[in-house]
Amino acid sequence: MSDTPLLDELEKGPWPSFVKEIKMAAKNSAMSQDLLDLLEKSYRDKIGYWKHGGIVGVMGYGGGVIGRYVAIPEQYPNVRHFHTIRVNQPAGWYYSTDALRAICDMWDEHGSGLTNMHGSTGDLVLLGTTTEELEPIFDELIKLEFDIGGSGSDVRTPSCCLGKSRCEWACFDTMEVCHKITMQYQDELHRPAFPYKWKFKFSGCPNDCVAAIARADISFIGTWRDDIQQDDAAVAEYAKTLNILRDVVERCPSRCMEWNGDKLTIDNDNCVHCMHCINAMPKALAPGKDRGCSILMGAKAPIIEGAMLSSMMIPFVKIDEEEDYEAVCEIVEEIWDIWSDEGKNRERIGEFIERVGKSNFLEAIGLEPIPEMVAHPRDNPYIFFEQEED
Amino acid sequence: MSDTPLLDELEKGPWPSFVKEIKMAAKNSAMSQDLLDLLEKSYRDKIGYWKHGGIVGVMGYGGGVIGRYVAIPEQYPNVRHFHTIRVNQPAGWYYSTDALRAICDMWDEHGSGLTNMHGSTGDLVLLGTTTEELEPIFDELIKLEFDIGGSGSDVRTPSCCLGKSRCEWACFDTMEVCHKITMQYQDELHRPAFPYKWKFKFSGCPNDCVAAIARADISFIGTWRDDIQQDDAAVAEYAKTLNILRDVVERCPSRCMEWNGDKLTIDNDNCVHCMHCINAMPKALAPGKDRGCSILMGAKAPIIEGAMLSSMMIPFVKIDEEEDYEAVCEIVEEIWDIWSDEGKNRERIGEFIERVGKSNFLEAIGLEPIPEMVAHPRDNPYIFFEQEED
Amino acid sequence: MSFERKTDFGPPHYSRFLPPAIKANYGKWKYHEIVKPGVLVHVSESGDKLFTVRGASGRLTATDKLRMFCDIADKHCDGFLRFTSRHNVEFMTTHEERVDDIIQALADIGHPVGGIGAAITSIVHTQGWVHCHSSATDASGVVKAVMDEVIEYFDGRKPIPGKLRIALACCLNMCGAVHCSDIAILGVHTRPPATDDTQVNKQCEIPNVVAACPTAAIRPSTLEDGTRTVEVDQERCMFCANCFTVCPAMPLNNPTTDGISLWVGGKVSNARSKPTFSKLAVPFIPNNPPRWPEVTSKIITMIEEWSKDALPFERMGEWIERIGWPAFFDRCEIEFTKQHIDDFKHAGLSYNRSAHLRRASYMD
Amino acid sequence: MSFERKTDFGPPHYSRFLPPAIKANYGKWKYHEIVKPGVLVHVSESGDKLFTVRGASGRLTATDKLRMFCDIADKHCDGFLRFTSRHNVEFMTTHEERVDDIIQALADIGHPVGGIGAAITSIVHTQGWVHCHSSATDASGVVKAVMDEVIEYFDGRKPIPGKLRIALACCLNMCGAVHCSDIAILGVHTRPPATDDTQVNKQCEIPNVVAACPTAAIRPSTLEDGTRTVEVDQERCMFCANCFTVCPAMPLNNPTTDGISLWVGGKVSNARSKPTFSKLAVPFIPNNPPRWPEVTSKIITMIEEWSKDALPFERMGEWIERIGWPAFFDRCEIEFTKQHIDDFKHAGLSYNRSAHLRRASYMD
Ligand code: SRM
Ligand code: SRM
Ligand code: SRM
Ligand code: SRM
Ligand code: SF4
Ligand code: SF4
Ligand code: SF4
Ligand code: SF4
Ligand code: SF4
Ligand code: SF4
Ligand code: SF4
Ligand code: SF4
Repeated sequence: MSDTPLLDELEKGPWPSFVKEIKMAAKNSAMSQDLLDLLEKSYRDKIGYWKHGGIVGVMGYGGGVIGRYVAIPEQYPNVRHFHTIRVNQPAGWYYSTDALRAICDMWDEHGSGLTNMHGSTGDLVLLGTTTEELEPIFDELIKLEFDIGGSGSDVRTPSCCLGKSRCEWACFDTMEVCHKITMQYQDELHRPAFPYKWKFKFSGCPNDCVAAIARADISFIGTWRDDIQQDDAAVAEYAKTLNILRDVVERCPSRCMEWNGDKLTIDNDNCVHCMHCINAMPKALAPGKDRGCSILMGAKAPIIEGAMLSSMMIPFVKIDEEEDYEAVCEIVEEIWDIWSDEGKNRERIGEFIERVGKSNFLEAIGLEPIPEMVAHPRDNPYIFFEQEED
Repeated sequence: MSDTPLLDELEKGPWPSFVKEIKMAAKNSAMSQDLLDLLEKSYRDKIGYWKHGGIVGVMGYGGGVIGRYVAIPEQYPNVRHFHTIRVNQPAGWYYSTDALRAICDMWDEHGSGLTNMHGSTGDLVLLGTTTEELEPIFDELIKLEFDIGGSGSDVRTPSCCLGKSRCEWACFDTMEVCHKITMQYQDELHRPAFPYKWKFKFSGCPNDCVAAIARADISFIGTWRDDIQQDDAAVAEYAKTLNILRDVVERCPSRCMEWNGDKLTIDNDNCVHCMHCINAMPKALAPGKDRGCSILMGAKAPIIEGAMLSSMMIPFVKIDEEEDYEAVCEIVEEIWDIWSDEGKNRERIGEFIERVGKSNFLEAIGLEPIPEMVAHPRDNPYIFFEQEED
Repeated sequence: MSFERKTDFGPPHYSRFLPPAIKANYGKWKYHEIVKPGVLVHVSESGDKLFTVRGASGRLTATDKLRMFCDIADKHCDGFLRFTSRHNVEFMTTHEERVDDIIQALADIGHPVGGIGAAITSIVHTQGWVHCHSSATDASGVVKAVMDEVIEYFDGRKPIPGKLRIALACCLNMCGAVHCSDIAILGVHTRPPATDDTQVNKQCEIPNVVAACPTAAIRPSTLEDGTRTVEVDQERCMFCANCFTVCPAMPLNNPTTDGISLWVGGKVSNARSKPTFSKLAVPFIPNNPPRWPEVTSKIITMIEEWSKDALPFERMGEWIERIGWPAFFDRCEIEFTKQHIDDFKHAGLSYNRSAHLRRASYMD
Repeated sequence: MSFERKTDFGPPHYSRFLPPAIKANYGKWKYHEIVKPGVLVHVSESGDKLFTVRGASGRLTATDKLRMFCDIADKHCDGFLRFTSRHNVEFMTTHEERVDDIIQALADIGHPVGGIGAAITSIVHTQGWVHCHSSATDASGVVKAVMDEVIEYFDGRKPIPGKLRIALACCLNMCGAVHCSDIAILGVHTRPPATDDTQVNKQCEIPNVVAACPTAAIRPSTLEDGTRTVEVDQERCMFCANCFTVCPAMPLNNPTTDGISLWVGGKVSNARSKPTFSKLAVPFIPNNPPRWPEVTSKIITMIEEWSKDALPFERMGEWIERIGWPAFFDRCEIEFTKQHIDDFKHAGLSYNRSAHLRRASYMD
């Protein structure tokens, strides 16, 4: 009889089975074998058996390794240590098979042979190794020209949608900006010195395929400022199969489209750049040609003050242009200074902004308040009037 | 030259002038004359000259009189006292001229001759008298069969829209229920014993002509549960002058109407009872015949926790029926008990509900939670699971 | 209670005051129509018709004026009249031909007729300098100044798309439903209380004063001579005057720094959109009696912009939701400032947490 | 830094890993089409076409499997491949005829193809019992159990109205964008920490622990023998485990009281409606490994109800907004309980503050 009857159940069925993966790795790795057996025990007991990680890492880096230890090392000695290494993925998660095979070889030698492709922040996650292996692994990574990602109170590994590489809607060069930022802030990425974590995410358009607005402290979301590009012949083609009135025009959030059965008219001044009509008719409509991005800030998971989405800070900037890019970096650094000075321990920037007040925050970083920054103006009368000399 | 050049400006113009009213009263009342002069001074100095009121009242009553004293009595001795008496208005603000003239006569004799018809809670407000006159005034009021309204931490004078008396849409008898409640809670109205004020308001339908949802601790709003009454011939008549598609169908919040240019179809299961279509076509549509009211709770002005609107507690009750009326009163009394025991000083019921949590509040008063009570379920995961024995 | 005197007898039953036609048709009304500006007709299932004429009121009314109203009611309305929830006065008759007589009689005593249907009706308001110690502006005077300017929207000479409700409260206590008005006029103080340290302990209960402050700006303190008083953290005070409400020794009234803020887009009815709060439009306009011209002109601009663009029935807030707040500020030529961004308890929920943006000046 | 060793060199530049057709058409894509389930074609301004095949992934991947992916990429895709933001694997080719070969090759190693367009794609998830100390449930196992059941919505056999994103996080830290998913599976603890008083002061910084609690349930305390520790107010604890994150001596994991909650109606994209949070659907389902049948069946019900009624493109949350929350609970046969009513900081804003109501069972 199998030692892992419960997990074996999860080898069945059409979806790729993680149990098969662990078994595959277990063929060459005692560590993965212990993981398998431990996981079976978890399935039996309905509880995890991992202890809090201590601080482990590679020399010169303050983050990038998540320490992990089993709670019952006597029974599962091979996962006594089971640390994770976060390897900074290439922008857009493209790989050559050469590079990927090299990482596999390295990992079979020094680790469990198990990975996450990828972690939810975006890193290439190498799952399970020992403290002793950390330095050798990093030595190998240097040779492979792969650096380590972020963890702790630092810049976390930035990530982006594939943008211009394969998407016609990318309004800025997400992969290039993501890479540039990653390179520029290597020190901040590798040496935690902030009140808490800081995540950069870049999506090429408001579809937000990297969920930047939901999970980045600073979210770059592509947009445009001229008219939607429109090909009337292609619209007519869609009209044959698509209910343009019901499924496009009536679903436009700003109700700025008209369809007379023949001709589609967009009141571009009132378009809120939601992407819906473009998504519905990709051959007929496209974002304008004058493209850039909006910058929003403050998304985070619930702990402590409740989950937040990023909120609008800079409605439009042409970040692909060097000058604008640098101006944005200056603002980012300014924000880091203020947050580092005045942020509380474990206070994300979104929480910080709410605590000090968005207007005060804007003032501190030198941005003018504009109505685009709010869903609506305040509805309570508790206004702090500034007391200039009368 | 006039002594009141600034106020005289406000005698001009088409809108009824309060200055004229004060001058009218001043003809017979030294108190009103002082008020006029004092107000001119306020207009000049851009500041009010009233002091906090002390506790004044009539014997046996803990509220209903707002004490008011001028800050500079030497200059304006006739408004040294300038108290307000809140007289409980008849439901619906209907008067016979006899009753009204009698009040006028009494007020000319014992007060300033100035009134507010009415105060924003609903009372007939007699504006300006002295402490000495209070008892005589009440003696007169007794004769006129007008009682005093609420003030302080008590039940405030209930008020209602005119309901069935003149409106085809009234879904319950607002005036009768308002009167009944007022009579039933005379003690609570006249003797402040709550943590803070408690306001009852009754509107016969969701148009809410007495703004109950915005300013009553408990808001009764009429509604119906069968189908909207529809007269197709009358709809056709409206179609001649009204753009039914744009102005009715497309403005229905639940989008549950259809108009094919000829026939109007309402999906009554999805109607949210907003009243819009009925308002737009009063001759063609009317609330159903199976009528009752929703009960909502917690509205208040901003101080302290921010303004609140009332929120849904009981979606439907046929309050005109004695049994239901009594059940509602029982709930109200139950709520008063809990709030009196556990409410903080100056904590309105809306603030209390938010502080203890709406679910706990519901549990305490014995109501089952239902999704109609919320705009949406919680979006944060901070759930208090109850710890029954495992 | 040990009184001989009658107490707790309550208001007279309304049935004593209902006109005969209403008594007869109570609960039997079938539909209504707007006959002309300020005049309604209600038709009963029985076929009876009741005409209502709505007269303007400044609310603050002398007994002599009430007697004039009574004269009209005696002459045309069987001796009955009523007031509305927005303080107008209504005269009802079953005789259509009396309608114009009533209108004329009201005109004769200076009360125009209107406020029904898609119109501006009278301004719900409060006491101001006439009666309240707490007021940051006057009430009746501002109302008069505004209504004089918008009278044509009341009496029907200028039609508007839907109902437009204006309300005024003279301080943050917001007596009246100011917080849910199409346009709200709100008196604001803009300086912290001028605490009279010698009086606090005499006139007020210090723990109540401390608890009264929404932003926790107040804490107990002791003077050098041992007198107990309170100290206000000036940075945290947002001038709500709640401390003054519980403690007369902490006045906020000030001739130069008190004034008016304007709010827009609130509503109460459930028609179409849900009831909603008014939002800040103009943070501060200094008091400028007797006619507050800056206040009236801003209000007129907002009404005109709404009125020329809104769809039928569309309330101010519904219109703004449709065109977007940036367009509202732009069209009404109101500057968007720091103060517009909420910083109270639920502030974060008012931030724009989307990439939805209209094209606008920021794009240049 | 005093290291000889190279540091801070960053990730390799992506350009090293782009397939030639992408390099040539970078920024020049014109439009795309869905060729068939799991297959996209992008057409460039130059006329070039690039076919993408999206393969399912369980995310937890052995190196040997990665090598199999590499084999496919070497054979059909010039030696390049990529992963998506939801952890699927993508193979790109300019040769349309290779598409089926790729699909077959993926099938051979157990990876179905799909997840494009109006489809369910793979579940963003976290570590669970495989790696994290904090987890209230497993991650990979629940994901596998759910995806096995909904595979036909992934591979296109069952078409659905729009995109449907499922995500899983094994504790309230919510690694991954669980809080904005059409359906979110969230591991929850339901009992307070079992504080080990002898260890708190040794392993943790007490002020940090106290500050960590969102509901201020934790306060410092001292045992009789003088040991400093913390005390948890059981009434205020809502089991978020944030104390455990900062202090290992306060574990919450528990075999019988840990489990799963389900959330619905969140979204990230700005398409049509604004991004929004997921809302509570099912507060608690006990862990039932290996296949969590109660979880999968509830999810299937929700998908089916949405799928049969939603309009094209309409996301789960948009659909619920249209039909109303009462109808959602009713149709999905989910009981509405105390727990569904928010009681955290902004709770009041989630109450129904209107008289808008649909006809429903409450009416009887
Ligand atoms: C590995 C990963 C989950 C995964 O399986 O993919 C992960 C794993 C952990 N996260 Fe996370 N987080 C991961 C992405 C996220 C994300 C998603 C994202 O980055 O896009 C979030 C939500 C977004 C955000 O940042 O708010 C996230 C929100 C958290 C939080 C809550 C932070 C907050 O401010 O609310 C914590 C708690 C903490 O920081 O102490 C946390 C803490 C943790 C820790 C370190 C547990 C702890 O308390 O020490 C987990 C280690 C698990 C382990 O043993 O491996 N993790 N974590 C993800 C990182 C992989 C990578 O580098 O690519
Ligand atoms: C007379 C009246 C205004 C008017 O001109 O119509 C009025 C006048 C005062 N109100 Fe009011 N309130 C009046 C209706 C309201 C309303 C409207 C309503 O009842 O529909 C509200 C908003 C709804 C609500 O209750 O929240 C209202 C909310 C307040 C508040 C804030 C309460 C809160 O919980 O936020 C206060 C402050 C307080 O209670 O200390 C207040 C306090 C006061 C005081 C007693 C001032 C004070 O702090 O002591 C005012 C006395 C003024 C004076 O000198 O005459 N008044 N007050 C209204 C009562 C007349 C009547 O009985 O008919
Ligand atoms: C007389 C009065 C009730 C009373 O007991 O005194 C009343 C009477 C009527 N209201 Fe009202 N409403 C009255 C205050 C209100 C209020 C309360 C307020 O303004 O403080 C509201 C809520 C306002 C808000 O939403 O902010 C109100 C919102 C409505 C609505 C909804 C309009 C909308 O589109 O939002 C209607 C329907 C309509 O007119 O289309 C309505 C309709 C009506 C009808 C047509 C009902 C009927 O069938 O008789 C009545 C006459 C119409 C009119 O005045 O245009 N009544 N009505 C009040 C007159 C006040 C005044 O002197 O101007
Ligand atoms: C490959 C990927 C980006 C990447 O860099 O990896 C991607 C690629 C595309 N997305 Fe996406 N999206 C990807 C994750 C996302 C995400 C993020 C997520 O799910 O965590 C979102 C936000 C989801 C949300 O709102 O919760 C996302 C929301 C969209 C939308 C908006 C759909 C909507 O109606 O809300 C579109 C437009 C559409 O499909 O109509 C879109 C459209 C597209 C297009 C058509 C863009 C294009 O022209 O190439 C791409 C293929 C369509 C497809 O998969 O259906 N993509 N897309 C991601 C594939 C994930 C996967 O393996 O399934
Ligand atoms: S976010 Fe926009 S640009 Fe980026 S992949 Fe998605 S659809 Fe394309
Ligand atoms: S992008 Fe969105 S808002 Fe703009 S026209 Fe298209 S559907 Fe309307
Ligand atoms: S609330 Fe409804 S029932 Fe009452 S007067 Fe207004 S429209 Fe008529
Ligand atoms: S009452 Fe409102 S929700 Fe109901 S059908 Fe009419 S417009 Fe629609
Ligand atoms: S709003 Fe303020 S100033 Fe005006 S009457 Fe009410 S409490 Fe007094
Ligand atoms: S005015 Fe308001 S905020 Fe300022 S101290 Fe007084 S109570 Fe506090
Ligand atoms: S969600 Fe919680 S349990 Fe799961 S990986 Fe993140 S921190 Fe660990
Ligand atoms: S589990 Fe959360 S709520 Fe409970 S004590 Fe710990 S930090 Fe506080």
